[in-house]
Amino acid sequence: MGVSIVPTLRVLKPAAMMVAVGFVGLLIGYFANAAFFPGTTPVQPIEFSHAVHAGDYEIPCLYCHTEARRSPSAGVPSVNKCMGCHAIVATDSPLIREVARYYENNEPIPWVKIHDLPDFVHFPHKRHVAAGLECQECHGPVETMDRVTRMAPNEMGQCLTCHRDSEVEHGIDCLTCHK
Amino acid sequence: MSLIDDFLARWREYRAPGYYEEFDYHWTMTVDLDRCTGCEACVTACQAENNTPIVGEEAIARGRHMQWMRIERYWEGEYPDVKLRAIPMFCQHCDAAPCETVCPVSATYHNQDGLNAQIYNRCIGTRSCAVYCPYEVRYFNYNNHHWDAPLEQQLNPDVSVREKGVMEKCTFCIQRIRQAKDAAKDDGRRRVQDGEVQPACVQTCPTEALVFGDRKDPESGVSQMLGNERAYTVLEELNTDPSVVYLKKVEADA
Amino acid sequence: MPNVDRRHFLKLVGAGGVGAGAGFMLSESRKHPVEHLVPYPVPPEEFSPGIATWYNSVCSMCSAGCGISVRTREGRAKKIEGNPAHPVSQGRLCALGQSGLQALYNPDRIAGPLVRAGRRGELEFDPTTWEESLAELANQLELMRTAGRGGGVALLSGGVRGHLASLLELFMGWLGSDRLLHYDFNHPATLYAANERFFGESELPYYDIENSRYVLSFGADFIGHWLSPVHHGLGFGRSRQARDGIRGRFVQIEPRMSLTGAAADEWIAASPGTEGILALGIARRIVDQGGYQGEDLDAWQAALDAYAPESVAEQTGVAADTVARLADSFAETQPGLAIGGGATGNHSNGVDALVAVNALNHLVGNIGVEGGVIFNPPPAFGPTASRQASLARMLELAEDARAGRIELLIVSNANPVFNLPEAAGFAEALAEIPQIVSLSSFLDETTAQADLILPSNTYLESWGDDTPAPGVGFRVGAVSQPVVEPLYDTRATGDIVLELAHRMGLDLAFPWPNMEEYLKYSWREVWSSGTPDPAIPDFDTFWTSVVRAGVWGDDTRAPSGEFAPGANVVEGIGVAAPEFAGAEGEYPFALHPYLSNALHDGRGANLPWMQELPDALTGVVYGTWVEVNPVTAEQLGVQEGDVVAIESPAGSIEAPVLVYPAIMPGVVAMPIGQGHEQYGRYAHEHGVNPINVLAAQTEPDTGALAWAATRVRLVPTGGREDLVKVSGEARELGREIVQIAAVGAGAGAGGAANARLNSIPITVVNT
Amino acid sequence: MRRHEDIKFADVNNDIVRSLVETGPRYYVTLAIAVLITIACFFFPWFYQLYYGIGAAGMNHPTVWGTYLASFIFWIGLSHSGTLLSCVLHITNSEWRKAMYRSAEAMTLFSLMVAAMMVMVHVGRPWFIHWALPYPNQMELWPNFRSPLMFDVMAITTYLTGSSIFIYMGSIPDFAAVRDRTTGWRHHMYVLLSLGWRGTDTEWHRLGWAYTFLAVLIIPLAVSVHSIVSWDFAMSIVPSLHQTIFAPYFVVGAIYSGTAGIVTVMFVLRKYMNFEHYITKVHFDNLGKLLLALSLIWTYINVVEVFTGWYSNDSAELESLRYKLFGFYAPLYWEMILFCAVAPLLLISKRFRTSFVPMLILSIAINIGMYTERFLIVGTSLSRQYLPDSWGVYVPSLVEISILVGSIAMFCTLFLIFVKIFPSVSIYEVKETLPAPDEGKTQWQEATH
Repeated sequence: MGVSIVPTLRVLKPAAMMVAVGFVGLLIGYFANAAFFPGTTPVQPIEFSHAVHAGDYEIPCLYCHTEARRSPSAGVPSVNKCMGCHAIVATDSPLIREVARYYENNEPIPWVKIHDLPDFVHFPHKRHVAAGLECQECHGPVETMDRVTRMAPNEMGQCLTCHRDSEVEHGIDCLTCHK
Repeated sequence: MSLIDDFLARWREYRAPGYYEEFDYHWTMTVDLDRCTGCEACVTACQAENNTPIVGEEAIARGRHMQWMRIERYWEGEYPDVKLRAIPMFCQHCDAAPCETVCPVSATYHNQDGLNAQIYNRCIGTRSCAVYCPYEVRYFNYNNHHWDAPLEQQLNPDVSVREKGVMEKCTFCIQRIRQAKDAAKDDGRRRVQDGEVQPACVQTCPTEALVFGDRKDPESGVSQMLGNERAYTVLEELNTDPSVVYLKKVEADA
Repeated sequence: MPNVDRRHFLKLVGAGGVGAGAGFMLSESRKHPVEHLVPYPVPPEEFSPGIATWYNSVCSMCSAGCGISVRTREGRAKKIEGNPAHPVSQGRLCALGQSGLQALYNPDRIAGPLVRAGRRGELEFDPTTWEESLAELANQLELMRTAGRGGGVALLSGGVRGHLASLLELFMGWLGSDRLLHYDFNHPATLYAANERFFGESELPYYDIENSRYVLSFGADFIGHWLSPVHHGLGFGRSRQARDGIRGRFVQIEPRMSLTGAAADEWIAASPGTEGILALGIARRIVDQGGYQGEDLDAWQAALDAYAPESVAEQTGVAADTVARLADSFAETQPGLAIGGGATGNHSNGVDALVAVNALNHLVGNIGVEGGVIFNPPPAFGPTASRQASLARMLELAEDARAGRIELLIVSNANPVFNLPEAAGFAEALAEIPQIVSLSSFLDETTAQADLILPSNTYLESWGDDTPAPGVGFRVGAVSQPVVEPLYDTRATGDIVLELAHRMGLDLAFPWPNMEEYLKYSWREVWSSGTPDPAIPDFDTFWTSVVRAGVWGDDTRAPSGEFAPGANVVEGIGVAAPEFAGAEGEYPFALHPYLSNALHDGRGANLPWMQELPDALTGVVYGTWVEVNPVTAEQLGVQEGDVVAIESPAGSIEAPVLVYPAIMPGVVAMPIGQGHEQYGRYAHEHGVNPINVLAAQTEPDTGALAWAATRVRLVPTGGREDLVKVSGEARELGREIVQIAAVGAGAGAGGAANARLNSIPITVVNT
Repeated sequence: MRRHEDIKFADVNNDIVRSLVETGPRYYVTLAIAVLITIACFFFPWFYQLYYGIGAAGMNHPTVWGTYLASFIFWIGLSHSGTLLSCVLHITNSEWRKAMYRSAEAMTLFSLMVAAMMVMVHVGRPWFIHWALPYPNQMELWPNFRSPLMFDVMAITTYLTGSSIFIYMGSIPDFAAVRDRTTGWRHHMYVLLSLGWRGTDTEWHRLGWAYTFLAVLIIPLAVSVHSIVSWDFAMSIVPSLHQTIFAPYFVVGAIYSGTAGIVTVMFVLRKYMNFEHYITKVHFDNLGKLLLALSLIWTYINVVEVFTGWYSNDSAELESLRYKLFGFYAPLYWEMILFCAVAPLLLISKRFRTSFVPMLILSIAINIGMYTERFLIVGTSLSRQYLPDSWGVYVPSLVEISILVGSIAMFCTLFLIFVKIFPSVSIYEVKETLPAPDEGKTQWQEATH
């Protein structure tokens, strides 16, 4: 008995250690999930390689993603477009045969969306392409990726930083992006 | 030191009336009450354009209608000398808006185009803006709204569908303004020309009672209307400085 | 750590594990759900995701025939607006027209052909295939046709015009049946008859409200649902404030203030059914004051002799000096316009009353002049004869059915079970028809009685064309194109008819594979009828440009010149006192039904936007009410929300009272539109249908339903039903919310501004 | 039964430690009931409301604020007398404060906590409530410092912090006293709570200094808190809310309901914690006088409000006034006048002031009246604003009523836990009022006899 705090601390130590270990566990769990199951590199229905198309063959992004130039949404090429080249090129490849199968069945390819903005955001690709932005500034070096991965979180801070730095007119007005 | 200077500069800017020394555009709408018949075509146009929910009979009975645009009706006199006076009422986009000062998270604010902006995904739902608004034109999402399939296929992809707990109101069809600005840029112009943008209600009004445009352009249709001697604003005594200007109804001495 | 024992170690491991698990889940919960990007396998031409495409078409929500532009995104219709190039709507559209989207995307649409499984009206249907059902139906029709029993087929449709009407006419002609009827509750049959009699014109004239300075309307709610409300709205606005120094004056004469009455400068309550007498009172005053100087002045004086101010005042309840004032100002203010319709036309003396209104126009010289009545040219195309069915014709059909003369009834987007009074006995007559086929998109009251349902596309999924009636003073044709792919396994009405014809082996008579081809074939004629334009070298160019523009026609009104009615017409002028079903002593109130602002004749009741559109004058949604004058309410001892029984000689319904300040004390009014028993989740179980208490009273000349000629009594039931309203207090309390200016203030300044704003750029793209 | 002056120093320690350590089944049953009601009536409905949306409550257009906000003001108001009164009485050296201030301060703390919960319940998206706090972020997004609601966040946080420190600091010597008389986990807890208090002169000196300093600091803070709460309303332009009298009105109302709340709590403590000889008629008498004074000021302000509306000759103000006095909510208004303006006049009688049960009934009545007042501020004014077409009526839903009941239970739960952890009557300050072992009568006794 007495004023000393030491005995109390001794009693509390095991509980404190449990809390500490639990917290460390929480951090590990949180970041382990992000590191090992990031969800930023989903498996696509067809193993399309941007590294081959945009990297090796240097096909410009806007050749396939034409809509980015004139529409708010960049769009993914139709199967029709794929077959535009692959009716002649690499027709033997098993992947291309798969594409051809979609084409023959008149079925769309269900690509998995990687860069997904919330529904309350208005992001016109058109304006950004017109402003001379490289696709890579938001999408990362896609031309080096076999399987595309999301490099940046595409969150509000990223938008604002760029809009501030490049002095977009009224670029930080909420209504510029929020709908 | 520069930090303090910066702070003071921002503070002054913040305190300036309407936050802006000068608006870029000053979107304004005029409503000619002598033309308005109260037919409510604008109400449906707004509902179709802005994904305003269908709330159901029970919700309306509980006072939870959501149409951003409503027609207020006031009877004057008794039978047989009775008159009905209708007035469309929607967000007045006040330059000195009471709602803007009260929102603790700045989900509603004034932007450089003279618009009273409402950022749905910033809103935390204190509903104080609705209390402060003397025009009662702010509508709260008391619950998530549902569209029976396939009605949801009609929803306008340019406008968010608001979730429960969020305040919403007329935006002067910001999506159309945005689109017009975009089109102007495509044409290599910086400014939107008069008549290039019309909110859904203005577009559809069968009696052409509504006119929308930029007040800063002295040649614009809306500027001409503002010069009309019948122009007045509703609840002028509150000094909210609305961007919606009404033109008095003309009544003959029948 | 020396002092960690085993037990404690396990605890620590446990804590760490729980923490890690929680962290993992926390991270998981922050991930976005997987979304897919699904491109078209082969994209349609000119399609671009994220960019809207506009298609021009024609509105079919009412019979006005407004041109529309439909905004689509990614193959879905998003918004309907008026087609700026179309002379009727000029870019504008009413509330009902805009909610056509909800007819398209209605959750209660019939998704495919159905065949009746249970007993009639039990709503038990089995799905079937088009192939099977069409084959069977065609077979049956062909058998009847070859056996000479084609006359046993009746085809009852809603208001159709243009080439679809021609096609139906052709089809029924080949079947050998003359039982092709179009039934539209709101069809102004008496107006047609009155114009035929007075002007000798079979088409409705163009009422030039826009350029008029004085509009005297007898019961015509022309901003509500009379004829062409959007176009009248444009005219109203421009007449009011688009001309420098000139402001059109509007006077509305009706027993219950309608939307138009509320917008008018002056609302005058005349006893129901006496509007025509009032018109003649005004006419007499004009003639007496020397306002008419025609050669047949004597004939007019003789015809109007009976309409002295005092007797008119006594019959109509409008003071004699008011009659004089109206007459004088109407005669003075040129150009002016007198129009009549609505309850005035649908009374026992409807045609006579409308003739009297026409006479007013003639007396002050407002016929064939700008700002007056302008005759329309005949429509550019369409059926050879009008098949609009009056109540009398429908009663005849019912009689035929009871007598077993009808073997097969095809109903196409008409709902007579709802829109005819119960007293007409149409529902019972249907039971006598061996087979009923419905081509409706919705399970309405009539379709519920069908044996076979072949659901048709909505107008937004179909090809069609239209000639607006009334026209706008010059020829107009409009093409309606599908703006989206059909949502369900449904087919366009025209395609169904063509398919039936083909299956019946009538390929030679119907050589067109589908409605689109039929239209193209028919429009060749339209093309060759026009003046050759070097910019349009061939038909395909013409067709493409018409489809893109959505409209074709002239753009100037030809002056129609002098007009004089025949002597026998003048002689025959006179309006009898109205006759009501029900004696005044027993049934003290005249029932004034009117088309609901949002729901029209009930067709809008399945559109949730329309159900939630507050009534323009009362702010009520989702319900039926009965409007009574405040004094009447006090006498009856009822307040708003008290349920009363509305009893007429033909039946009884119950509805809550709404005390309405602008209705005559001897009149009660009820909106039509609610009271559906079927018609989908939004329509049914809201309100009552006042058509059900109407007596099957007809206007003698036309046989049209005189829906304003029934008397009722109100019996308080003691029940309560609070009206669902969006409005609070309807008095301003001196707060100057709606401010008032004197006549002459700030007139006309906005005209130029509006004219400029009328043209917004719209990308019109062909399919 | 012992009389106050018979109590020995040792008795004080014993009595109060006993109140902490000896816990009968009655306590547990009460606590269990309170916890259950809190869960059933507060948390369940709230979770339902989180799932469904604020629509679970009865609010509508135009009455977008309802009982949650009324409850918020009510609890903030109730918080007022505790710490504020304690501070004022401390500075003015009122001896009678000493037996009751601890529980009064606890009341402040807990009602502030419940008030904060009411904010969570009130907002549409409480999961984003942190956006109302100023924290640096990449977006450079800040809350709106012009908003009275923002002032509220600041004021309440400050008040809550201040009050917590104040009650804690005042309790340190008592924790030490209890620490020295308890064993087991309680001992360890009090070791931590007492921060090594030894009772040296320096410590007492510093405590006294800091305590007075805080007391002086908290008085303006407390006044400002309810002034700011009133600005939530007064800074709007809603007719009948946009009034300069609102700040004093709210402050007086707050102290009024808070004082009444203290009376209720005193009664309960006295009865159920066996503190009869610490909390005496003197306390009730003094509190009664205070209540009477407050009720008169409150009534005065209400009359002023009526005249402000009447003299405005403005349609909107007049209608608000008419509606409040004779409209749909009029029965509530007159109930409020009866409970808060008329009934307290009984306090003129000393006999009434010194009778425990009547004082309890009156104090509860006053708080019912004051809750009604808050409800009426929200309900009557919002449903009758400028545009008559938008008038409406608001009736609370079952969820709202349940959450109100639950919030009271939550307050009780917190208080029940408090009385077992904190010495609910200040040991050392009560001792100051007793005759020192060798000295004669104290000031206290002079005052009471």
